[in-house]
Amino acid sequence: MTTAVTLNVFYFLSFVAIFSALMVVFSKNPVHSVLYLIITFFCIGGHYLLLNAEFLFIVHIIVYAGAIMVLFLYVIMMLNLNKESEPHKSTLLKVAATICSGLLIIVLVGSLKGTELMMTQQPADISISTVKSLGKVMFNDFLLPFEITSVLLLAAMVGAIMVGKSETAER
Amino acid sequence: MTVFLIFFPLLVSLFIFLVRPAQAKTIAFAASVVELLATLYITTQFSKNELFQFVLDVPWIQSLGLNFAVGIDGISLVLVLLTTLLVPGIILSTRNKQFAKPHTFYGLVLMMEMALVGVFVALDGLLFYLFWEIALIPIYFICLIWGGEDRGRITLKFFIYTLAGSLFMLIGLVYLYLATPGEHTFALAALYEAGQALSPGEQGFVFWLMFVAFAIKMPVFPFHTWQPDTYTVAPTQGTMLLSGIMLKMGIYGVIRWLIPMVPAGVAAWGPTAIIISVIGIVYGSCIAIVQKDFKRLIAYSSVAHVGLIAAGTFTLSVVGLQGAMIQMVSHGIVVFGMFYIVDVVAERTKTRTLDSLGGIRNVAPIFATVFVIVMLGSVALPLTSGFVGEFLLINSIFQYQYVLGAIAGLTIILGAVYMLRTFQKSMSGEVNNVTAGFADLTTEEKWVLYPVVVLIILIGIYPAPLLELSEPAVTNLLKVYSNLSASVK
Amino acid sequence: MINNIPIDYYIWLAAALFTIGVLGVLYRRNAIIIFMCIELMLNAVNLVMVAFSSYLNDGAGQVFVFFIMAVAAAEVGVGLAILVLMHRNTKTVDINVLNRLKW
Amino acid sequence: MNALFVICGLGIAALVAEIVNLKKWLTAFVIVGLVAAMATIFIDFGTSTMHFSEMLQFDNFSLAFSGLIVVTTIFWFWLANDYFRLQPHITDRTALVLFTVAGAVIMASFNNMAMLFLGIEILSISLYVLAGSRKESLFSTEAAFKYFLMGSFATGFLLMGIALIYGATGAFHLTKIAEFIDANPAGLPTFFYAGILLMFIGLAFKISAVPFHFWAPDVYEGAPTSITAFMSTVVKIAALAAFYRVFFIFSSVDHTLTRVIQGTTILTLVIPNITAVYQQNVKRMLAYSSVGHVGYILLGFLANATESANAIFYYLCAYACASLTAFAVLHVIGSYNRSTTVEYFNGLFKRNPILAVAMTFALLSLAAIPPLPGFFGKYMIFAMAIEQGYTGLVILAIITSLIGVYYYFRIIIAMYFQEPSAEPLSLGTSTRVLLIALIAISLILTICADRFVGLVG
Amino acid sequence: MVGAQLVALLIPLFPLLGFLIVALNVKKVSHGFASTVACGSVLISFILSVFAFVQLLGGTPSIEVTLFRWISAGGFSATMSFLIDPLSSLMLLIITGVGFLIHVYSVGYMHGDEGYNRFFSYLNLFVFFMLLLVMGANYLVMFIGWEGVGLCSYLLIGFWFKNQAYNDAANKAFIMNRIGDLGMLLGIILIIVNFGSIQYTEVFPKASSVDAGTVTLITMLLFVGAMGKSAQIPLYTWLPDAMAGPTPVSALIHAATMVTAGVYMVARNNVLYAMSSATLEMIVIIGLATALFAATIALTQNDIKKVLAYSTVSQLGLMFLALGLGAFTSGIFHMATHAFFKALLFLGAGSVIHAMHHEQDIRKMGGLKKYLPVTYATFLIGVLAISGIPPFAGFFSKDEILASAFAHSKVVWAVAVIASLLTSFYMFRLLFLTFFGNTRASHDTIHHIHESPKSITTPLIVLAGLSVVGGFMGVPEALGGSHWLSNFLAPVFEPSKGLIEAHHLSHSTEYMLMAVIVLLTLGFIGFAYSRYVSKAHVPAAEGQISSGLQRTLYNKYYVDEIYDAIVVKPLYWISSVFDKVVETLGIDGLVNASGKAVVEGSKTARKLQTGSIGFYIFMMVIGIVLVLSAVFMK
Repeated sequence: MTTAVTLNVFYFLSFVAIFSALMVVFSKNPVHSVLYLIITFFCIGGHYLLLNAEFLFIVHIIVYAGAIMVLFLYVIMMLNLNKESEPHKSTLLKVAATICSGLLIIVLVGSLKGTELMMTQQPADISISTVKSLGKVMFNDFLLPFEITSVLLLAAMVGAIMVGKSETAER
Repeated sequence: MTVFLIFFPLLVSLFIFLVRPAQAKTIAFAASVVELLATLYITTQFSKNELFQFVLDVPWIQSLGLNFAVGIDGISLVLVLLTTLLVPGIILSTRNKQFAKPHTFYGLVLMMEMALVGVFVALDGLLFYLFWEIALIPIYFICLIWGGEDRGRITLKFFIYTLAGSLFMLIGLVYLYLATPGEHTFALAALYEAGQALSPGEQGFVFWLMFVAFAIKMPVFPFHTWQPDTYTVAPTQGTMLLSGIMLKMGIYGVIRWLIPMVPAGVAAWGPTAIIISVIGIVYGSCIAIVQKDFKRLIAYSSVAHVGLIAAGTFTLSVVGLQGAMIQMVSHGIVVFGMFYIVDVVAERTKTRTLDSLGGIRNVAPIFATVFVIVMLGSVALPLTSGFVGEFLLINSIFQYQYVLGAIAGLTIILGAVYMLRTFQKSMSGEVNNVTAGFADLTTEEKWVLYPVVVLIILIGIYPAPLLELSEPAVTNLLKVYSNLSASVK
Repeated sequence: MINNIPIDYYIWLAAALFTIGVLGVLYRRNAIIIFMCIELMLNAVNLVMVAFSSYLNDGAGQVFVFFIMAVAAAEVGVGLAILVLMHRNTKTVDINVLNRLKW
Repeated sequence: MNALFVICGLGIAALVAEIVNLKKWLTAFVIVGLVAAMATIFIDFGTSTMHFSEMLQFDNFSLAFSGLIVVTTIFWFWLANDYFRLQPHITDRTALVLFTVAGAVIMASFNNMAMLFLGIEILSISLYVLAGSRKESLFSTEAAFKYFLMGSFATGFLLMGIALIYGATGAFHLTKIAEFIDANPAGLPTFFYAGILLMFIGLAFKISAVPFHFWAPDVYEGAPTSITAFMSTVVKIAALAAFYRVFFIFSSVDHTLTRVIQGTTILTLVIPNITAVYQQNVKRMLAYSSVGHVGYILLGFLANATESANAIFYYLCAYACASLTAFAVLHVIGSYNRSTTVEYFNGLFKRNPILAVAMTFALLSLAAIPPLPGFFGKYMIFAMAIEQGYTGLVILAIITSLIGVYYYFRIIIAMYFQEPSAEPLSLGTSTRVLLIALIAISLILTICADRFVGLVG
Repeated sequence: MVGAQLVALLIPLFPLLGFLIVALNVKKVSHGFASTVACGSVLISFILSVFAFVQLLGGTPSIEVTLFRWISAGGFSATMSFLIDPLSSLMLLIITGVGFLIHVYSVGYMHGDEGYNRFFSYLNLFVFFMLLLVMGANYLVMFIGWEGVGLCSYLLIGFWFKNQAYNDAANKAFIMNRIGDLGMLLGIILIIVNFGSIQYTEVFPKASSVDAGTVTLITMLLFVGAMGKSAQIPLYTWLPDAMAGPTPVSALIHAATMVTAGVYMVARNNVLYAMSSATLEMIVIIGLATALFAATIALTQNDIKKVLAYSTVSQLGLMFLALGLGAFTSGIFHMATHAFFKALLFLGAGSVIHAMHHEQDIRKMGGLKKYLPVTYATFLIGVLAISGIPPFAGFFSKDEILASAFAHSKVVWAVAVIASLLTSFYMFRLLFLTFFGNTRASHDTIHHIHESPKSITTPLIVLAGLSVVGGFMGVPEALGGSHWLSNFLAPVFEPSKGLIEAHHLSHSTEYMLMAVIVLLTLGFIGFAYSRYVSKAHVPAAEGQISSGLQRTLYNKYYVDEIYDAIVVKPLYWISSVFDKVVETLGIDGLVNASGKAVVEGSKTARKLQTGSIGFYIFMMVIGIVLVLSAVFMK
């Protein structure tokens, strides 16, 4: 694809991502928020593709759109919050919130300068983001984190069970 | 030997804490007597012309430059003598009073003795600071557990107030410590050296950091407000420890850890110190005049006296320092006697309000006579210990500056005013229903008070030995001072 | 073809998403939405991470993203469990109901 | 390294114990295991090794801190044993605690941002659950929820920070980042600094530095007392270790960071100490005080990042010892009467002298009264700060610690001065022994201070 | 010589021993034993003093002993050392002699008092300190005595301590003396500063080397001490109140010995005083003023002892006048004679009071001479002596003073004469009201009146004798005498001779003066006789004093009230201000306020912890923004 096209794609994706992200925040109905969030995730996935991280794209879609968001939906259904159940928040707070985050983005963007100083890149090779190379990195350098993640997940599992399980069984 | 002086009381107190023997008092008393004997032995072995003797210097926490360095020179010895002399009396002064948890009480008293001796013999800055603080803990608990009403608030005020001061002193010490050349150390000599090297400005800074601590401890006006309340609520023994010995820590700190340490600072700010001390003299005496509570009155009189001592010390003359030394001893003994008398009165009449007393002379002549003598010691009548000190002190202040000397001299008059008033209100006149059944001194009380009387008169007539004990140390100290201040100028 | 999109674009985009996430956290009182916004923030991080990794030709960044995803999943698991527990106790997911612990 | 394996193994073993039904032996077994871990640390001590392609670095620093963490955990198991006895899910809880410890060890020894991240997450996720582990109590739940929500929020910033730093330096390894910084001191992009600050935010949350501390008092109060004890000792140590490891590298590069840390330090010194004064609930008061202590440690780090490791380590030793003692007493009080307000300490000296004395030691040490270890800790930090010319901050710190004395001594006054409000509590032998042991340790810390100060090197 | 030194040591030692023996067994020993020991010890030291006196007459210039080093610090060092030269030996004789008589007197006077032993122990202690005062070879030893006698006077004034009024008097005496003592102490210190020593023998020779201004300051300060001790304006008010003590005390301490310490001190330092004319002028003025002032007050007093007290003050005024004029010998001379007759008068008064069962108001007396012949006779002699009727003791000494006054300036002379005339008037007023006319006492008192026992009368008689012949130790050349006393004291006053211009009156002038004074005196006596015997006028009771002047005099010019208003009240006021305001609200208030501030701060600060997650996160984000904005601050 030509530069122009990629750029347009980029703009499109970014626009949709930001728009739906905003909708996540502002839509009254939680279910809608979830759906908007899923859209955002897809857009981000799109960006991954633009960045030649196809494998990551796949994982991303599976994990987020496939697992996490489903979990959210599930909980929402379970606690049936799928209505404008949220009590109204005072406008003052809303204004304050907006101002705060406005300031935040200003300082963020302001402080994210200086990319020109980044190390000059050798010609891009697509290979780094292939499953093979990623696997290499993962299982050579990042072996220990990988293992430790298992502990993490185990802990999370135990914890979740502990929290979820009702006491009465034991008593 | 010095080490024995420090750790013997500690061990005994631990023994009393843990084993909780029935005869806590007896054991504590015996221990304190042993301590006294040990000190006397040291005094006999002490050679007047050398400076530090019985020195021990072993590293403790090198990473902090903290060594366990202790030693005794004339100045220390006099104060250690005072301490070890008073503590047995303090233990005896409980008389037949039944404390809750006696072992805790006597244990704390001995621990206090340990800390006080430590303060007077420490030759390492941080060690000195440690003992200085450790001394605070037992006295705090003595006052908190066995004190009078509202003690919770008052003792906390006392603790925080003094702690505040000493933390500033800590900054000062660290400041000097970091100024020590080469491998940092808290050794006395090194700190002197470091202090000497500092610029006058820095020295003034350090001076105030440390002076505040000492001033609060003494306490001199206007850092004294913790003192009357604390003296009043503390149990008599606590008050004796506070006024008899702890107060001297402040003066000692000035003499040993301030004057030679930051000569230029002292030269620059000493006059200010003298002035506030002199103000304190008049101020304390005046307030003492209108006090209703016997104990509180003595507390304020103590403010006045210590003001005089402080002023004399800062004249930086041999006369002044010697006067301070002798007056510390004298004041320790006198004030001990005074508080003991207060305690006797309070215990028998269940009140300390002067107006409700009176006529005790009729029923307890011996007691009254003892009171008179102690009182004379306090108003510095010649041939009592008080006179020697006050004469030298006023002498030094007057030589330093005529007007200040004259004002400081007012203590002679005002002291007479409030003391005679006290005596008249409590002892003279007709007996009333409060004092009617006042029993005269018991044998045990005589055993405490007679030595006090004897000492007051003895020191008053023949103070030479004590003076000679500290003279070389003092002279040397001032020589160091003058050299340093000269070298800075 | 990556190189013709400046890295700054990605950083700005990520910053925007991140801030929107923060905004959501500040803006909403519904615990679930807040969770989702936090997830959004994490995704912003992922995005910038991937961008960097491909601009630096370094796989480590992408691997790191895997870990973030895994952790995010775990976190959501536990988090939702706690949320359910809370809902069981208070019958609501409004965060401002939870202010018994204060002062 | 081995210690880490041992601990993870123990965690899994604890889960297995559920199946093979060894519950009653579990605690003992765990303690033995932890002792073993301690032993391995002893053996490794003095060596400095990288593991798994420089993911973990076990130098004296990490070994010392891991050791401190493990020992603290051992004592914690001792004081909290009834937390397991009285409630269900022994095995799960034990396992979670052990995983937390594993996370803590990782945080003390990571050399790679990924490990830092994972360590923090293991620790946090387990803690979220533990904090909420008294499910019948709404406070517990609320604590868990608050902790979780704000924790994951902070994680976002941490990750953003990591990402930016990665972008700037192209590395996750602390060592590589350090090299990179040395290599081109001038050419560091702005967003690299932003990354540092974002990471600072993330970690400041973990060490509960003001203004990122708001969760701490609430969570500490809401969580079961024993878990609070765990959080305010083990977790805090780990967090501070991680904090030190990260910013030790960045301390050289950049002045915005020092400025920020200065501000945080001042706030962290003032606000919690002031707030603690008015607390009636001792548990909550201790929570504030533990936030306050972070201020002093930050001061030390600020004064001299490279040298302060020793001071911070000793400070943490003293702090851990003291607060374990305090929480042990608190635990006893709390377990007898459901609340822990000051009134419940009234006349404790007359009722249970041992408790009162132990508490006194703890409080005096926390208030930095000589000769207790707390004093030496503060002293070292102050000395360093003065040496670096932070005299003003030191004076502030002194004032705050005086305020500290004020609130600590309210308890002492209650214990010694107030009249007993209740019957003496009956103490188990193990509690007595524990208290005496802790007092002994605090004395050892004083007398052999040199041994501990030198450890980190 | 060694013998002499031993004597010098023993003189103060015996009274001390006597004190210790009695005091330590005050409860155990019998009254008889106590009094014996007391009198005995004083008697012995009297004999010893006589011995020392003889030694001096035998040509020994002076006796010096040094016991031990007392206080020493740095360069300064004070020794415990004694010096007996003519001056001090004269004092010794008076103190021990008169002291002994008064001891004997007390045996009878204090008979049956519960504090009998205590009384004698105090008396002995007093004698001891008094001896230290006069024998001290340096200022500090003198200061010991100086303060010691103050203490004893305090103890003895408040001897009957059940009566708080007496205690007040005692406190007043002690504190006023203390004021003087402070001045004295400072003076001594100043001497140390300038002379580097406090030994008389070292100070006086150097005197010329010190500049006059300093000497003036020194002498002024020392004189402040004298004011206090010797009851001069403005510090005299304690003396009349001091009459609260038993009469022997008044006689010994407040007439014969202690109050003359000031005179002794000035005479002792004659060199220094001679050097500073300013001080001398001041002394003249103060002495003169005191003499007149006290005399006028004495005119209207009705308490027999009060009258004597004021006359004492006035006589002391005369002595200081003499000293101020540089006539040191005359001052000492008058002091000696005054010791005799004033002691006599007090003891006589004591005898009257004793007889009247402690009635002291002369308005309730009268016509006593037939009941108390001995007392009357001796009292009469005393009165004649004090009035300066030749050839009684007072005549010579007073005449000398007036003569030198005349030589100095007519005005001074005139005032002094007035004072002495007034003296004779009120003394005779006292005499007449007490012993003449018909008695005004109630019947049962009359019933019990009887002459006092031997132990009381004997001392009276002896003192009467002394008052008659005492004057002959200093008969001036004018009357063909050789003035033995001045020759005897000459070595002491030698150094100051040169410094003061000696003015000599021609004998004719002297005769003239004497005649004038004696005649005037007789005139006043006549006036008194006509008023109080012929007209039998009796002073009115408090209520109906007619003229304002009289009331003023009767109330002693309201001086006590004035002092109370300008010194005492302000002191208490400022003290309570310190206590209530400065202390409580000011300093301590500040301290407590800081504590309060922290608590209040905490109350507000905890509001920050609202408990709502939303708020927390808000704060966090604000924090974050701030932190990140740090990036731009480079």
